[in-house]
Amino acid sequence: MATDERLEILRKMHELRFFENECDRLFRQGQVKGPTHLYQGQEAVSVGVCAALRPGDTMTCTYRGHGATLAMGAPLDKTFGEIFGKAGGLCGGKGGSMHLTDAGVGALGSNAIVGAHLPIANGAAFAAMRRGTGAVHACFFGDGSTNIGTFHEALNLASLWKLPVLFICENNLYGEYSPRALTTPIERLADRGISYGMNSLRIDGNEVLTVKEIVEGAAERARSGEGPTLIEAMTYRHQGHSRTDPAPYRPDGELEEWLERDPILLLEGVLESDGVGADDLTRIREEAEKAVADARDTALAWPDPELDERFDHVWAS
Amino acid sequence: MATDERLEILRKMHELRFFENECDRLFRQGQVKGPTHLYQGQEAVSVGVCAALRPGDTMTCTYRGHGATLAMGAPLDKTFGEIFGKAGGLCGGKGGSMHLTDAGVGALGSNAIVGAHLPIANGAAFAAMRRGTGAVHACFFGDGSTNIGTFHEALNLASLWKLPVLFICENNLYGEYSPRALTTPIERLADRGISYGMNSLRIDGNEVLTVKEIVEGAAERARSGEGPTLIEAMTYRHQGHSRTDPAPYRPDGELEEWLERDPILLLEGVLESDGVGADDLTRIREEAEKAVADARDTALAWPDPELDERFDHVWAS
Amino acid sequence: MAEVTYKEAVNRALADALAADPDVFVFGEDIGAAGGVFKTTAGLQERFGRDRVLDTPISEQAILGLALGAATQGMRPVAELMFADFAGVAFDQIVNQLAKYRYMSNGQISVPVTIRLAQGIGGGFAAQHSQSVENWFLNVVGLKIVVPATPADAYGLLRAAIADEDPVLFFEHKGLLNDKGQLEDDPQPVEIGRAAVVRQGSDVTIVASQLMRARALEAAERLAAESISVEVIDPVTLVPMDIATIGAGLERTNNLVVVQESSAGGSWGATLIARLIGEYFDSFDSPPLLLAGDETPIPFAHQLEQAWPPSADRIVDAVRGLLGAAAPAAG
Amino acid sequence: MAEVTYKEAVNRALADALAADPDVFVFGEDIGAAGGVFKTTAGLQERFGRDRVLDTPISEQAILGLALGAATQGMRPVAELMFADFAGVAFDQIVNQLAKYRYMSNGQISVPVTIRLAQGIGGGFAAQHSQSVENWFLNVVGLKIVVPATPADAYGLLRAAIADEDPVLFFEHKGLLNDKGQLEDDPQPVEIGRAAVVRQGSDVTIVASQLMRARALEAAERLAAESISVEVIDPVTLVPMDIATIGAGLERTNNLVVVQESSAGGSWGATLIARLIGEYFDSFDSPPLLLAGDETPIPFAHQLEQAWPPSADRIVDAVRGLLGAAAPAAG
Ligand SMILES: Cc1ncc(C[n+]2csc(CCOP(=O)(O)OP(=O)(O)O)c2C)c(N)n1
Ligand SMILES: Cc1ncc(C[n+]2csc(CCOP(=O)(O)OP(=O)(O)O)c2C)c(N)n1
Ligand SMILES: [Mg+2]
Ligand SMILES: [Mg+2]
Repeated sequence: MATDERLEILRKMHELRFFENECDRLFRQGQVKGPTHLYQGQEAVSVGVCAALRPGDTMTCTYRGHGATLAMGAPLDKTFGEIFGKAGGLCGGKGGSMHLTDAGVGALGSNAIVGAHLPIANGAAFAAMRRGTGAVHACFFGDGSTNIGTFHEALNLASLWKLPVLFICENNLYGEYSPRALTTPIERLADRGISYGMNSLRIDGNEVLTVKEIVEGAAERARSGEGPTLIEAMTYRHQGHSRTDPAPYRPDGELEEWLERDPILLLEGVLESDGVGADDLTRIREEAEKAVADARDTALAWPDPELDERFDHVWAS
Repeated sequence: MATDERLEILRKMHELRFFENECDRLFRQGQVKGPTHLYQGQEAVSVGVCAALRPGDTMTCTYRGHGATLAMGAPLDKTFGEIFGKAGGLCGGKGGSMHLTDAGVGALGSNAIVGAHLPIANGAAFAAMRRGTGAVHACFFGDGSTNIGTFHEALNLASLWKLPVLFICENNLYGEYSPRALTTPIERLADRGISYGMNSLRIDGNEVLTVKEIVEGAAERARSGEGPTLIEAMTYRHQGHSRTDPAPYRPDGELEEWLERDPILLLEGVLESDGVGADDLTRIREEAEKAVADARDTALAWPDPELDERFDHVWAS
Repeated sequence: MAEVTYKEAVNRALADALAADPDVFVFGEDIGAAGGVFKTTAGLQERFGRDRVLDTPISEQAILGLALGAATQGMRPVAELMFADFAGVAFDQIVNQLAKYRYMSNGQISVPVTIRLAQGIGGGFAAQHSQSVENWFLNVVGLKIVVPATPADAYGLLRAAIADEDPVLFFEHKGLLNDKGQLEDDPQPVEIGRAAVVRQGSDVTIVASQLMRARALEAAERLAAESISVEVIDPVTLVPMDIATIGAGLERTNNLVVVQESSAGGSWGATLIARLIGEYFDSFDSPPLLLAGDETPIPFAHQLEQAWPPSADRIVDAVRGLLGAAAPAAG
Repeated sequence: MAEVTYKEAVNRALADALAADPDVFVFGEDIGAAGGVFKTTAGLQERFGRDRVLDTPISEQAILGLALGAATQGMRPVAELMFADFAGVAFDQIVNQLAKYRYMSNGQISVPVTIRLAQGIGGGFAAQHSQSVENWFLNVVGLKIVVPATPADAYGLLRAAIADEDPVLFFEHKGLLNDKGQLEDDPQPVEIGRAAVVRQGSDVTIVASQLMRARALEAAERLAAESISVEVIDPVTLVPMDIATIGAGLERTNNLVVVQESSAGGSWGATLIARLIGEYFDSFDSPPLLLAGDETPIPFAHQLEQAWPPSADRIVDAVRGLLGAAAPAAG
């Protein structure tokens, strides 16, 4: 992979990180209402996956979906705008943090019902298959989501019909406040692919270049009609489940260990050892930081939706 | 196992068979209304499983549940009565063929929603575990039912909490008119236990003595706190899915092959080779046939429910 | 013009929609190779192939989610729930996903999904396979709800549903599948959201859909013999409800009876009455009456099941009572 | 007598029920170690142990099914659905299983299950986490539905729900969790099925529950300044609905406004109006009014969300309009 491409990947990861830091700050200041589920620490997964996609591919994700939506290419300002509930937000303020949609870039919606988008992902993939577009669909969900019925039904059907869908399980060790062992009798979630005869693997979700490479392979399989893949990407969320969660349930030292494997640091390390200069790395980071700050200011200045706008877009006809 | 016990098992299998043959006949004559899903050919599964249970154990099953309900010990006449919609039926005519309950013998209800009783089974097992009764719960369902969400959720929770429940998958090769391969991307459904770290096995479901022995072992594990078992019992239904289905989708010769492995013939063969005389076998068969005919006549003579009875038992209080 | 059954009308609508638009596909449990448990999809897979008429696993959530996802890409999925009661196992996909998808995206994404559901009492299917579940969805904004009673409506509304940009729940009544009626040789879509005045009358307006429509008509005939003139209106669509047509009927007769198969709580009948009483308060000479199914789950035994929903007898008695009571006030 | 929050009242009811009866157990997602996302179950696991206060996987169908199965054996499960909206993913277990289990068995089996569901608008949770979903269950016979608005009712009804032999859906309103009220030192169960007259008045009866109750009371205060005397009744239980108490109120005031948070279609408000107009036709001086949430999914943006359900302003305006319109007829 060319250095430029890798620098763009780094930039995207920085953008996601700064974006979430800003959300956190603004929420804590009470400037923004509603729940929020932040993504710091998991950036390598969605950035790596989406870097492996092509125009025309589609994506669905969860309420913890700021990262995946940005990684697909949604603009920073409109994404902020939606989370701020602004008229200029991606969804005119109707969706909010848990419901980001940018159809233009293939981001078909984040979903606040655990597991609900897995069957929907199949549908987008089915359409691509029927029309022979060669597109794939990337579907993000968490470890805890693998215990709900839709996971089972969706993976079964996807495998049966060889749908071009990539099931990306972001295993961040917790579902809300519950560690995996409290809810799930097996440790390796990729093993659940056996139930569906599905190509399945567990990967290091903090190594963005690995993620990209693995997903390129899986996408290639999917595009050529060989069916879906289940990818369990091991990662960690640096924050609590949502802004009201200080995460007291974490064992001592766990966060610190994962901070050492911060996906941004890991990529910077790779780039440095490949000869990229520290100033280049700093420049990328600062540019990203500024882009995020600018987008935030832009979006904050947008007007709130008019009250009557709440009646729009219930019906198409 | 003593010969007497095995003869009682044979008697039970005959009763189930004659019972279903009678249902078939009466339905075809239009004497009985409503759908019906017959069990001929699968008798070894429920008779074998229930022979391994103890008083106090409980059971749930599907709309194809005449057999399992009788195998638990529900009386022939009241079971007929329910299917005939009689006031004296197990459920006063409110339930019918798809909803047989005989709480007194631990038959907690057949269910007409595919998969819905698997979570319910967990609950009965949970109660036994909490109260330390040592009871287990046997939950019957079909191969096609392993594709619905409740299967996944129920097996996951059962394994996690080590519930004393036996998940008996009666793999009769079809879900309604669909052969397994049309709906399920793997052939060995017992492999689905891997997703839950659950003890799982596939067995010959037409060998009643094998079924009983295997289930005794699994029940013992469950009673001693080692958790649930998934048992895939390979078997075959001699009839179509329901009375309106002539089963045109069966490959030529398939039924004939399975008829050669009729579970009643198989058990009779074992008994014969163990020295049981043909006259004893005939006597058992004829007694069963008569018991079924008598029960049928008894039940047919019962009155229909009074119209006002339909308002009873909605509420407890 | 030809005589066809309700079932044939559904089948023909599916076939015509499949033939007319490559984006249409039809899928569900046992609907392909076997042609469906009620044979409404018979022959479609032979004609249109396994790519467009698909059998699925027993996975209602996966079925409806796939429909939604494919619709986001502009396809026009027609998903079947074999029995309407099974909507329970996929309820989230209908009420939290399908109904809200467009709105949450601020109109970026349309989801032109049609869900076909076979509902209703009468087959001895007992409590879990006999419900008319149209009312489960009334409090969820974003779904159109269609309840045809005749072959012509079944055909025309199914074509309209498939062509509609919004999600439509299309309820086929199991008790009507073999009913016969006329269908044009070149039948056209029927507009969603229009009630039909199916019998003229001046003394009382009865609103009744699906299985209850014929009972209302039967009651009307019998009442005519007593010189009571009954108007019968079939709402045909429950959401959006054609208040104008029904309100106009009420203004002609000043007496209203709503007859529905399901129980009263949270029903379309109750909703309709609450709305009409608000908007047409002065048009009522007598209290509006809601005749509904019993306040129990549906029992199995034949006689109990038959007794459960309103009968023509009950309708006749109710109208007599109503007009008897209303007469003094009107006189 | 002590001042407690609604949330504390729920917590205390659970603790008292657990202490009183070894067959009671409490379970759901993150309710144990973490004490629940709304902290209604805080401290219970420490006190009663992991055998009686259990964390579950994200498996709502498994949760409710387990409750039902354990109840068949005489246990008294209290299951939590973290957000009421999640009832969608386990709807079958509620409507086709729990509601019908007793009936289908002809009374052989009782299922004394309590399901706690946190519902309601106001937290900026958007379309899938803000609904008042009580109406989804109205057309399903066999479920009691309870909607407490005060700490005392929350305590007393939760105790009654857990003691009830029938399944009860117990809706906690997220917007009321931190509301304060008085609770007896030795609080007792409150009978399910009784409405409460919470303000006397003679000109109009407003029926309002949960979040709308305080808005109705606020409107009543403001209208009192205009010499309009408003009675406010909280139905408290939606099924069975206490028609007698509400009907008696209507007979005192002859004017009725029902205020509910959710949309109108298939709602308890519409059901109540349809029933009252049938039974108390001559008691209405003016058309009964249903004030309801907008006919849209619930939007996210703060102002849009605030505008969605009826406000005290809207109630005041509606009553003014109603009485203005009614006055000539009454005079
Ligand atoms: C059907 C449903 N049940 C429960 C919830 C509440 N809930 C939201 S997030 C969450 C945990 C999900 O964990 P995981 O899948 O691991 O994703 P993560 O939050 O770690 O990204 C839960 C239980 C929900 N939104 N939907
Ligand atoms: C949720 C749900 N979906 C669909 C059906 C319709 N249905 C009844 S039986 C059946 C096939 C079940 O097959 P299997 O589990 O193999 O059991 P078998 O009938 O072979 O005993 C189907 C699809 C149903 N009753 N419930
Ligand atoms: Mg997680
Ligand atoms: Mg089968």
